Amino acid sequence: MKIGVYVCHCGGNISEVVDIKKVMEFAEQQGDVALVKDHAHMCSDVARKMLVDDIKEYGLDKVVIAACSPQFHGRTFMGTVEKAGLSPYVMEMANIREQCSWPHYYQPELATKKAKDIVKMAIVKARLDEPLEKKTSPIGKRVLVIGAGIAGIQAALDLGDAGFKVYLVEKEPSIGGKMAKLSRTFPTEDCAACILSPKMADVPANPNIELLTNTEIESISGFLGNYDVVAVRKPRYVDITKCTACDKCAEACPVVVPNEFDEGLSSRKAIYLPNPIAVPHAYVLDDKSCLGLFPLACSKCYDVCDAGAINYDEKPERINFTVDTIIVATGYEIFDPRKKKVYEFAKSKNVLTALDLERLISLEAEGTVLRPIGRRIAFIQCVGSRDELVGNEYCSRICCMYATKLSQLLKRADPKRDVYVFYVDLRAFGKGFEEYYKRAQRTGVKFIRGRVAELHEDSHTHKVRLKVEDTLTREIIESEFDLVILSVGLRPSEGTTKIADTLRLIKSPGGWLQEAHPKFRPVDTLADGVFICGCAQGPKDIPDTVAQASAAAARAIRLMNKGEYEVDPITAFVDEKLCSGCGICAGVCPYEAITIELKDGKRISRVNEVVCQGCGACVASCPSGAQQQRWFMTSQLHAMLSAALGEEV
Amino acid sequence: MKKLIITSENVKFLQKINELADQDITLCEQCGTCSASCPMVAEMDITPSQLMRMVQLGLKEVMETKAMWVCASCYTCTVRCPRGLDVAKVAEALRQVYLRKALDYIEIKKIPKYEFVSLPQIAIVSACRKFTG
Amino acid sequence: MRIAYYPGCTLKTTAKNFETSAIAIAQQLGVEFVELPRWTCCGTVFSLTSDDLIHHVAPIRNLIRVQEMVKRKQVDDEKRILTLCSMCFNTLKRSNLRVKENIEDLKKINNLMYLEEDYCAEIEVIHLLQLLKEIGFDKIKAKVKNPLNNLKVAPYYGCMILRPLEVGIDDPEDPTIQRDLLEALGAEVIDNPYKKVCCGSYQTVNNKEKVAELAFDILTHAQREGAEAITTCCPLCSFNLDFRQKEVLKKHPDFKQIPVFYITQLIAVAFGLDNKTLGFDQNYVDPKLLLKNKGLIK
Amino acid sequence: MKDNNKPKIIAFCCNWCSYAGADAAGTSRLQMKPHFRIIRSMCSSRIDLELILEAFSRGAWGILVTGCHPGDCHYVDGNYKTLRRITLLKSLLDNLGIEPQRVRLEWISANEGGKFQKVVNEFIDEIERLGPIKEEVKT
Ligand SMILES: Cc1cc2nc3c(=O)[nH]c(=O)nc-3n(C[C@H](O)[C@H](O)[C@H](O)COP(=O)(O)OP(=O)(O)OC[C@H]3O[C@@H](n4cnc5c(N)ncnc54)[C@H](O)[C@@H]3O)c2cc1C
Ligand SMILES: Cc1cc2nc3c(=O)[nH]c(=O)nc-3n(C[C@H](O)[C@H](O)[C@H](O)COP(=O)(O)OP(=O)(O)OC[C@H]3O[C@@H](n4cnc5c(N)ncnc54)[C@H](O)[C@@H]3O)c2cc1C
Ligand code: SF4
Ligand code: SF4
Ligand code: SF4
Ligand code: SF4
Ligand code: SF4
Ligand code: SF4
Ligand code: SF4
Ligand code: SF4
Repeated sequence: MKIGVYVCHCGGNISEVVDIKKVMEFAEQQGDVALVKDHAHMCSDVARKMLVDDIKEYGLDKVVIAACSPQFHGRTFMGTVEKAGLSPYVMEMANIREQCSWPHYYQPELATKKAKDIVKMAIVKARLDEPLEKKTSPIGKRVLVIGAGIAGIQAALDLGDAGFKVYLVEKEPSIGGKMAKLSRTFPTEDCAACILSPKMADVPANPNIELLTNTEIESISGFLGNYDVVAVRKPRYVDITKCTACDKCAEACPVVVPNEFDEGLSSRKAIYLPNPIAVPHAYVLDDKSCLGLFPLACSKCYDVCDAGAINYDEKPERINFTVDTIIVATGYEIFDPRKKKVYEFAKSKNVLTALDLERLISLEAEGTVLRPIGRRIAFIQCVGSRDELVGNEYCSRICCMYATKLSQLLKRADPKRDVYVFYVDLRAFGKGFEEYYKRAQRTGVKFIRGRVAELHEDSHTHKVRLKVEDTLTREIIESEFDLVILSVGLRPSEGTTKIADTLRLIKSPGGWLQEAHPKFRPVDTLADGVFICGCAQGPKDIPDTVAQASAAAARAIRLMNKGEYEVDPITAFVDEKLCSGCGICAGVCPYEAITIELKDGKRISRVNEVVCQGCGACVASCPSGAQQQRWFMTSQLHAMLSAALGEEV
Repeated sequence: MKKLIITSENVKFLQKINELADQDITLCEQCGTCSASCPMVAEMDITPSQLMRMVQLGLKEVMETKAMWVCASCYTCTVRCPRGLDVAKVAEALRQVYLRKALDYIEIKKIPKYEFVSLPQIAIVSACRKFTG
Repeated sequence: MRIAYYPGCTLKTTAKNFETSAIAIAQQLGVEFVELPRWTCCGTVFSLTSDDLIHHVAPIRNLIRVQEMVKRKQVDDEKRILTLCSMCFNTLKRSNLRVKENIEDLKKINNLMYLEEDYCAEIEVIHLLQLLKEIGFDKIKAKVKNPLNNLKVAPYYGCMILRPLEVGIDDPEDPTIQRDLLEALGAEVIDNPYKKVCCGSYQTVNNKEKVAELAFDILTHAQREGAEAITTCCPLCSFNLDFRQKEVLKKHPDFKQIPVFYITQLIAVAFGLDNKTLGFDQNYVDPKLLLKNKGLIK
Repeated sequence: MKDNNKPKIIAFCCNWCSYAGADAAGTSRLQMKPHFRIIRSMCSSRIDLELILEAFSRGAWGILVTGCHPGDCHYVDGNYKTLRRITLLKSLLDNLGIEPQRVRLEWISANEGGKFQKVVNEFIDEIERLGPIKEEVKT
């Protein structure tokens, strides 16, 4: 074995403190060291060229660079030795600048002594380094996008336009998510359906997107570049390619049930169009409310369908496909205000959620008036948010602004109305939000700072009486309203929770999907190749949702575009002879990279090296010493300990 | 204009009430839920949320207010505070600070005899416990 | 079944009718109340300050009595003590919780007492309503001979069996236990939005005007929803809602008086028990007229 | 570290936060006592009982384990594992006759050079007071 040791002066940064010569002499005495050199600037082009030449000329198989921190120039020198034909993992840096010459500036003698130890630690580690190769793994251009709210739609369109194959899976019969229900959108007040429906229409028009509606994910296995997906398409009983949306079937259908798209405020038939801008624009038969399919109890819809689109015999269909990356865009649900008993929701005719109001306003714009809205209207903020009593400590981020929107829409529609917003803190932090808040104030909406403590709907008059403290004047207000709107907060949707379990994603407090880093990897997860966006990650408005969706698409493209990706070889591996199959290691791995498998009738641990991130936790946990990590072998750590403690190695 | 100066005296007062009430009053977000929930608030000179605010700032003037004495310990505020604070306990802590100086808030002697005859025992005992040192 | 029973001072005096009616209906359901020997006043309001242990001694001493009764095999229910008065319930339960959750406090309280055995913190404090629910409203329904048909009753809960959360026996914002019980008795139950609003409690001693005002709100709201009678399960609530109607009338001459029952009195009526034992004379607003009008008593 | 009168201390630093924190101390020229040697691991959760005992048996006087602050771990929750492991280990050391304060766990982030300096200097002082591990304990 031939080890080359290079000691850097760093233009004086090191050499003014550490006696370079002594360090070189010391290095020469160490076993296997074939060459010791110094240089004023090891990172300079000249020095790195020298290094490449030396490796070739002297046949060095290990290199120690005694210079700055590996955090600073580790990658530089790994690249250099790689250029000379060696594995980048046979290069060790001895950090004698940040951790020696600089912090021990006034103790040159002790610093020199310490530098020798540090160099020796690098030499003994290098001696045991194995020439690991950076591995690559192939990756294709197929993406699964789960959930087709505005987040999923945006991500799918970006990916499809960039030439990637997208499977867009939506559990409902139509795409669009919650945004399709909204009236107008703050702060610009564009009509939600008007800006959303062209985007929805783009989805089936995109040749790269395979849209699977009415479909749920059953299982996902595998890893980056190789995720096997099993999805189940629930029967729709209507052929979307044949249906002309003529509405004859619905006219004929005798079953009337609450319409979930209108939050139950209106009704629909058992066969129905999910919503006016539905994509695919086809009817769907709801087998839970239909009079009965097996055996067939009615068939009125079938009889009137001229297009022959109805097929009562449809069965659930299992669909298998493989993708390289996954984007989760499964969105939110509104907080169920029945859990906040003091607000007597569901008991009271005139207490509605903001989403109910969104539907009322949208329908009014379309010419349908489901119920009168009244003259005196109160909005109650922070319902189900910032409230330990219901277990949600977070701020839902959007309810201040949607209340600001809805209140002024009501006020502007009828300036004689008295509209109040009872808030705790008014959070108008986005671009154009404060200006929008000011506009609401100017319109005449009254903002009163106080959390409504209780309300009650009079059983005779149906007026809602509420109690609140104006915390700025300290007056207790007891007042009656025609309508009270609960500004409900957001909760992760049931689908989000389910997918988190399927993909084993980590959840942040509140149950939202946890990003890999809150600042620098906001749409990555700790599972390689799985990205998150929109309200599945946390409450947010449409602009932020769309920005995240495009970011998630870009992050996925970044991985897939090269056709292959590098896998760091410093992974864990198992010495099968020592492994007892106890499974402790599998339990500590944060990435579930370890499985216990049967081999020749014996239980042993197996590390999936594509999944392993190299933390070493499993190594520390293994009672048998069977689990090891490359480049951080126990033998290497022991050798470094000895060197550090001044033993002969 | 009053100058706002928080001295170590104020901090000590807050800490004392925190300790007695076993609460972290600093966490009150001044939402007013307690005040609007309180059945006695109309009788109070400051509202429960104001009382919390004064303690939060360590303003000892709170001891001169009537609110803590008017509080009926009904715990409505306690079960509704979104920050999980026990306002009723804070009121009790303030009463205790007063009563422990061997002071009484009401004079039992002044209550007419005929009242005593009809009043339930628990009313008398609790009033004594709440209002006398 | 014999269960240890803590009466508290008020049930021996101004709320005697609560006790007699409760004992009478319990008998019908096969439960015998075994009164604690040498019980002392519970203190009525638990000590709220963190450093005040001395006021927990009285409640804990009463719980030690239960321990002794269990050893002497005087009761069948070996883990529990029953209370009728909501305030006693709240005080005993709260003290009990404190020592259960805090071993140090338990030790200190045990050290504060000389003549007693140590309290082991294993007793549980329950309220009569909990016991009735446990026995089963179905079973209670089966005992009804005289269903309270057409009687429109609005239950009132007050504070002490609902709050704070760790002590309460029902949802503090929407309690239903009395409703379910009264429905089993055949009554028409009126939902009073003020069923959980405080009646002013001990402020009745020095501020009866305010208490009367609260009683006025509570009672008139119930009446507005159609109630002909109120039920309570606490002597203090009962006093404030019943006796303070005198004060209410002074300020609101148009106010129509409304009888206030202990829930146990109405159960007894439904069970067809002899109303002479139920102490209707101790109620301020005479309930007998209403019951007669409804054909429930003779 | 051959000087037998001076403490010999091994500092295990995780790659992402605390090693970078040590670098930050150096970059800021924060002066430290030199009687410690750093061994880098990817995550503090790699550090186990066996390594620490090995270090003691080879003559270390004290061991400093540093990791990212709770919630900041690059590997989700490695530092919680470390915390649990070190807590357990300290009770074990007590049984072995090694003072538990010879092992210290600290959370140091990449920009907390000042904290790294303070922790190291304090720890060296403390270990210097304790002196080397008694020979009989080592075996
Ligand atoms: C009352 C109200 C008013 C609002 N007003 C505004 C406004 O004016 N301006 C604004 O910017 N924002 C507004 N918002 C916020 C806006 O609704 C959200 O920002 C946006 O809808 C988030 O989109 P998303 O795609 O992340 O989630 P969603 O719209 O919830 O979409 C998620 C989709 O995923 C599907 N899905 C879920 N789970 C699964 C699964 N397991 N498998 C397959 N599919 C699944 C769902 O069916 C749904 O279609 C408002 C919100 C509310 C409640
Ligand atoms: C006091 C304060 C505290 C903050 N704390 C936090 C915090 O705790 N957490 C948080 O998330 N955010 C915080 N922020 C916000 C954070 O600083 C910004 O979000 C972030 O720095 C924005 O980065 P940027 O790249 O967009 O802009 P900048 O950091 O402004 O970068 C813009 C760059 O462009 C260069 N540039 C400008 N014009 C030209 C030109 N014509 N040609 C070439 N170059 C040009 C500039 O020189 C500059 O380098 C804080 C901000 C402030 C003011
Ligand atoms: S290699 Fe590092 S130590 Fe050497 S000159 Fe470059 S920066 Fe300085
Ligand atoms: S009748 Fe047939 S074509 Fe017309 S909407 Fe119904 S399913 Fe579609
Ligand atoms: S078969 Fe079902 S969906 Fe069709 S008309 Fe009859 S009830 Fe309606
Ligand atoms: S956005 Fe406003 S209403 Fe919504 S939780 Fe936050 S502060 Fe409350
Ligand atoms: S090194 Fe870490 S990521 Fe890799 S298998 Fe072990 S525990 Fe899992
Ligand atoms: S902990 Fe060690 S012995 Fe146990 S299964 Fe894992 S590798 Fe094998
Ligand atoms: S309810 Fe709680 S947080 Fe709100 S003002 Fe009262 S004490 Fe403060
Ligand atoms: S406990 Fe006191 S302050 Fe709180 S609501 Fe009841 S009376 Fe008001």
